[in-house]
Amino acid sequence: MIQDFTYLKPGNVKEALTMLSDHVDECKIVCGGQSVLIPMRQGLLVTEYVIGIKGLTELDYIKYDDKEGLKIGATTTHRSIEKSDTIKKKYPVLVEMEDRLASIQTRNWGTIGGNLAHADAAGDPAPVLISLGAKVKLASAKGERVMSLEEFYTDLFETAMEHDEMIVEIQVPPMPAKTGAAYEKFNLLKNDQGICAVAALVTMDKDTCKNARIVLGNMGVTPVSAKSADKVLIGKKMSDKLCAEAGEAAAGDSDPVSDIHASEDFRRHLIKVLTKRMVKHAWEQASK
Amino acid sequence: MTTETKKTEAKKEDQTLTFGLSKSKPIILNTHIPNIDGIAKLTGRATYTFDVKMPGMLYGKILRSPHPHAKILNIDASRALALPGVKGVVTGKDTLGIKQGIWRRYQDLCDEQILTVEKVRYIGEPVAAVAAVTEEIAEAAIDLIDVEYEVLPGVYEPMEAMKKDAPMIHDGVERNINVTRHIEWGDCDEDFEKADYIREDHFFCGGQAHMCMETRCAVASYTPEKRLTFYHSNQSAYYMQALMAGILGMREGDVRCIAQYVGGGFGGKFEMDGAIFCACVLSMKLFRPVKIVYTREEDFIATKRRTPMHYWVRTGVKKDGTFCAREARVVSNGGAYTGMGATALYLTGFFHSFPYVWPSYRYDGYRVYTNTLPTTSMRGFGAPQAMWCSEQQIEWIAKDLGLDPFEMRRKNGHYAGYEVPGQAYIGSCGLDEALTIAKNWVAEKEKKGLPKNHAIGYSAAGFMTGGIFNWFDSPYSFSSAVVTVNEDGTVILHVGATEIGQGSNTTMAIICAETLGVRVEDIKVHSGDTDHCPADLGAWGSRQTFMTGNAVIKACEDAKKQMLEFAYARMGGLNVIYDLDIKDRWVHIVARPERGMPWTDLCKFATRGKSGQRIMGRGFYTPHRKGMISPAYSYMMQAVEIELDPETGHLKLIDSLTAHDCGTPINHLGLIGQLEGAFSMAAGYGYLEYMPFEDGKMMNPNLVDYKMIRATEMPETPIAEIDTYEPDGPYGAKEAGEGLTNPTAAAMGNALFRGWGIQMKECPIRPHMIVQALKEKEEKEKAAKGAKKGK
Amino acid sequence: MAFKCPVCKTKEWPYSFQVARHIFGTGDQKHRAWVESQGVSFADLLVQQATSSGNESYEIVAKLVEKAQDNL
Amino acid sequence: MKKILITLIVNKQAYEVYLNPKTLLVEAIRDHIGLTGTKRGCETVSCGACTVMVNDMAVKSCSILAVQCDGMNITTSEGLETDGKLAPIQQGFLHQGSYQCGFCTSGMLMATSALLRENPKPTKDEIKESIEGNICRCTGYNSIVRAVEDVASGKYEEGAL
Repeated sequence: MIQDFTYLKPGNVKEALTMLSDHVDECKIVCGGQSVLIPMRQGLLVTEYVIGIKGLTELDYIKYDDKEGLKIGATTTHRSIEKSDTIKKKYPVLVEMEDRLASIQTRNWGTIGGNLAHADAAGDPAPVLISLGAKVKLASAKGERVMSLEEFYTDLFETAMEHDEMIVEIQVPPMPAKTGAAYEKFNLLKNDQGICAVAALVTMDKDTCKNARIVLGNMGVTPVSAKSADKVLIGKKMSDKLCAEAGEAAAGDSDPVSDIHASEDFRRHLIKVLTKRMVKHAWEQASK
Repeated sequence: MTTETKKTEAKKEDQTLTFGLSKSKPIILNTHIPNIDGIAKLTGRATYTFDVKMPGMLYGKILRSPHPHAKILNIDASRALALPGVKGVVTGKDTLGIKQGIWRRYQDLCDEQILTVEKVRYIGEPVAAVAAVTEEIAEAAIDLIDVEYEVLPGVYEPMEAMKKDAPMIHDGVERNINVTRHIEWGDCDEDFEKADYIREDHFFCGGQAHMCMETRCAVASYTPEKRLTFYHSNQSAYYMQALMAGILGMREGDVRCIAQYVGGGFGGKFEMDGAIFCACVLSMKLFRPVKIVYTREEDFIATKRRTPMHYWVRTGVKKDGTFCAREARVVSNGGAYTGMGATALYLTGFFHSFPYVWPSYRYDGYRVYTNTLPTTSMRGFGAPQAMWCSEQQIEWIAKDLGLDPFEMRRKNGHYAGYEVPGQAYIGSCGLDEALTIAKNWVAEKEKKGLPKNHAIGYSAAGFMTGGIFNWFDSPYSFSSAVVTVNEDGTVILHVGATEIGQGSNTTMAIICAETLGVRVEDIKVHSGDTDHCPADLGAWGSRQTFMTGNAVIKACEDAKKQMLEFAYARMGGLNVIYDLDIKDRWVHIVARPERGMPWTDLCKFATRGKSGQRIMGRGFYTPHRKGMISPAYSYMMQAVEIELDPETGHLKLIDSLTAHDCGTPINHLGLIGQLEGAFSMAAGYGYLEYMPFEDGKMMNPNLVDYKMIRATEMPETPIAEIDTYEPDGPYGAKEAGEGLTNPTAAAMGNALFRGWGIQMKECPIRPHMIVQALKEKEEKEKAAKGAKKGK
Repeated sequence: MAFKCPVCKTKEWPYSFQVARHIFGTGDQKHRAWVESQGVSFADLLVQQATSSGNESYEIVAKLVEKAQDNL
Repeated sequence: MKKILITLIVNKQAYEVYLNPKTLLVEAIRDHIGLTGTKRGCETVSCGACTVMVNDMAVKSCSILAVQCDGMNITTSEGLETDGKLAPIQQGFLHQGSYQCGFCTSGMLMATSALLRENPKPTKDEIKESIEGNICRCTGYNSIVRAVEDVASGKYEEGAL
């Protein structure tokens, strides 16, 4: 049973931030709320106030320009991202990822801001966005700041947000030329959460890997940046063998748990295979 | 067509004589008839137990044991009772403490108190129940009940539980051996001698949750007249009425069970459950209606499940593939209580011999108590486990002997007229055609060439059509029906069969319309209410179409005969009354169909002629002299095409073919639904529905972690119906509800064997097992090569 | 010669082995008690039969049945 | 905790409900408004039995707060038929036998209705995708897919029962 709370419905972002600072440690921001209601129902999460920002249309936007890149408002739903032609054209990997993020019902109501703030290690968007070098804009009554999504995650369900802050925008830099990005998760039900996942971004210079960014999902308490996998690739001539090496390295960087779905070792095995494949996939796209 | 079916065709003639009043061709059977309860279900009008509200209704919640094995020293509910809104708390002490069980004929198998008195035997067992004005208050009150336990050592695996020093879960049950079953015919020792080839394998089959969409729920109302009425989501209103009367010390007639719309059963809802028992006990104490709805988690951890089994199989065959003998030993994890476990243990042993002729066969089954969730019947009733082991081993044997697996199966297959020694008589059998259809499907696919990493596997199976053994010890006939004809030609049919979604009401309406000679829309069917419907064992073991169907036919013939007497009197000039028939509301002379009268006219004459009584027909059916198990058996082949990612062990179903012999179909739409549904459940058992326990605790009691087939995982399911004629069935029909849960897991295992040469001995088949098996195979082959080089 | 069940007395089979099967198959208190009275544990024999291949348990009981025939 | 008065427009009928803000949409629909066609099968947003349409979008009503839907248009399975005539999707389900126990049915109806509103000619995969979040333990899904295909093919546009 969910514990009682008082519901606050701000009319705009400014109001929301004031409410947030008024009730700092006794309130919880709920956007779509689909993730957060589950721990609340289990009594794992109890709060005095709920600030419902689902209705904040001023944060429901998708903007793009070639210099600034992509800007997505926090209350934009997964479904809008999935359906956005701009994103489909500029960041197809985001659409592919969203397409397998839970059910359509969930994507219809759930928001990108809520998903990122929930900081579930098995979340799909984070690894992809980190591999794309995304940043989050955080706002509080005191002001705004921007931080890389990578630093944003500190621990399981923990973020670097201050208690009076909320995500207002996700910023994704423009895709460099000759760059490919790919995302794959392993599961048995198509749209189920991943037992493990990997996002790969590869920038090519002729047949050499100019830049690479491998990020693993559900292979640690936060999204794992597989830096040594990146090292394996950067500056090298691309080859299937190199992709496999990157896989080995990624497995080394990861720190997975054992659960009923897969043992620690099997997760490592899977991530080797997935990384190998996604690096290759990204490489092929980059070379198009 | 095979000789068997020719034989059965021949039977068809005399068959129509026994149903003498419906001589001309059936016109309604096996036509496209949407379910008669469809509109109610599609418009939100259908009221499930989950939806029932009564005036002054209270909400109940159940306090459950956190320990797998513990003595209850003391329960103090004072803090809970002090909570405003709480109306009452009950514990085992408020009950008669009767140990109940559905195997009423055998006292020592009645071992479950539901609200336990002195001891808890699994995590989640009900310890106390609260009733309050809101569900929320009830839930809060649960946490305020203080229970003092003396925790006892627990045991969770049957092999452990049988050890000398294992804790005793039920007093006096040595080594925790709950039930043993032994089946034997022929002389195995002698026939193994005759075998050219003998193979031995160990298998393990996991459990499975019924996962009915409607969790266990109940609304009970006890009134000062000392009468109890309850709405309950169950598969057999009569069982629940009888069990409840027994455990509460009431007369059956004072207990009324209503189960009109039921959100799924699958074998998990015909035993007493905590929801209904606690609701009744609370209502009797408080004289208020009480509603209890299980959460999904409760439904997982505190109901019952499919029985996990350890199988040891030894099979002897001749070089040419003729089966000589089979010996099987099963140790099953019974969990904390018996439930339907005794039946499951017998049936797994019996169906492990299916669908083949074994000169000699020996089965020893052991069901062992453990401190885990009790196990019981579930769609397939022990047969899916039996087939998982049998059908894979047979595939391996065929390979070892270099024989065609289809032909080896055919060579040893059952046939109409075969008698399973001392066990069963096979009245009709479409196995031979099923083999041919499946073989052609596979051949065609493989001729076209399968895409990379695709493979095909298949498995045979058979199943029963309802049970014969009266373990419930019911004085009533197994099935009965009452049909009432109104003067305006409308018909009311009362059956005890329970509609749980399988379409039984529709099937009964079809049979009734066909037999009486009216239309389906003329008929109202009443079922699932013990006050108004005749007793019937209910929906389990694929029995209703067959047994209740036969009862409906008899009831309709009774009514029809009474009606035709009046038609005979009016139309006269006939030799015998059997010269008359009714089809599609037209009463006519069979030889001169154009001569006759409208059904509605006859209804008026007949009613007046009966000095105003409404015409009523009654029918009963109980199988007699039909062996030990069932009056009829269905046969089938299941083929599946899978895609495997050998690197990750990711398995996906791509295509399938079902060849199924269910006798002569009655409810076409219902039949397709049963087969497709059984397939999805069986496929889930094969590779998804993993149900792990740690120290007696289920590790995934929610739908996030318990995986099931979803639309995106479901392949096409083309169905080839093989219409045999079951002499004892209603219009030749037999089982269709469960059989197809049996072969699919084995078919998937066989696909992995045929495609990649790996032998899966544990189900569900999970990705790491496949990767592991492939690795081991590779290493073996390397080693072999190495050895060769060495020479 | 035919072998009688030392408990049911009336029932008989051509082989002592079949009587043993009957005893295990019935497995009720009376039959258990008889086996115990012969100085072996019924449960032990069951477990052995369940967990090992071969039919040693049945053979043991069969021998006991044979011994018991004279005083039936 | 302060109770809140909100308006839910369910099946074109406005209902004023005064409720505890933690009330889930499914509870508001079933317990406060009394439309029990919408079911619940889990507590983890997994089964889809509670699917309704909010502003023509399929959502799981057990996963959202009623207060979040203040003033919004909600459609449940009770809202599909008009003057006793089944909507095409209901007719499709009826004739394909796309339901058995019927407990997942209203969720399936709403998920597929939303699909057809957005995409009147869906592919088989799109249909499967649209009900991927809905569990049906009885039918094995294929009959549901066939029903949606029938409707998309226009089979029931004129169709009465």
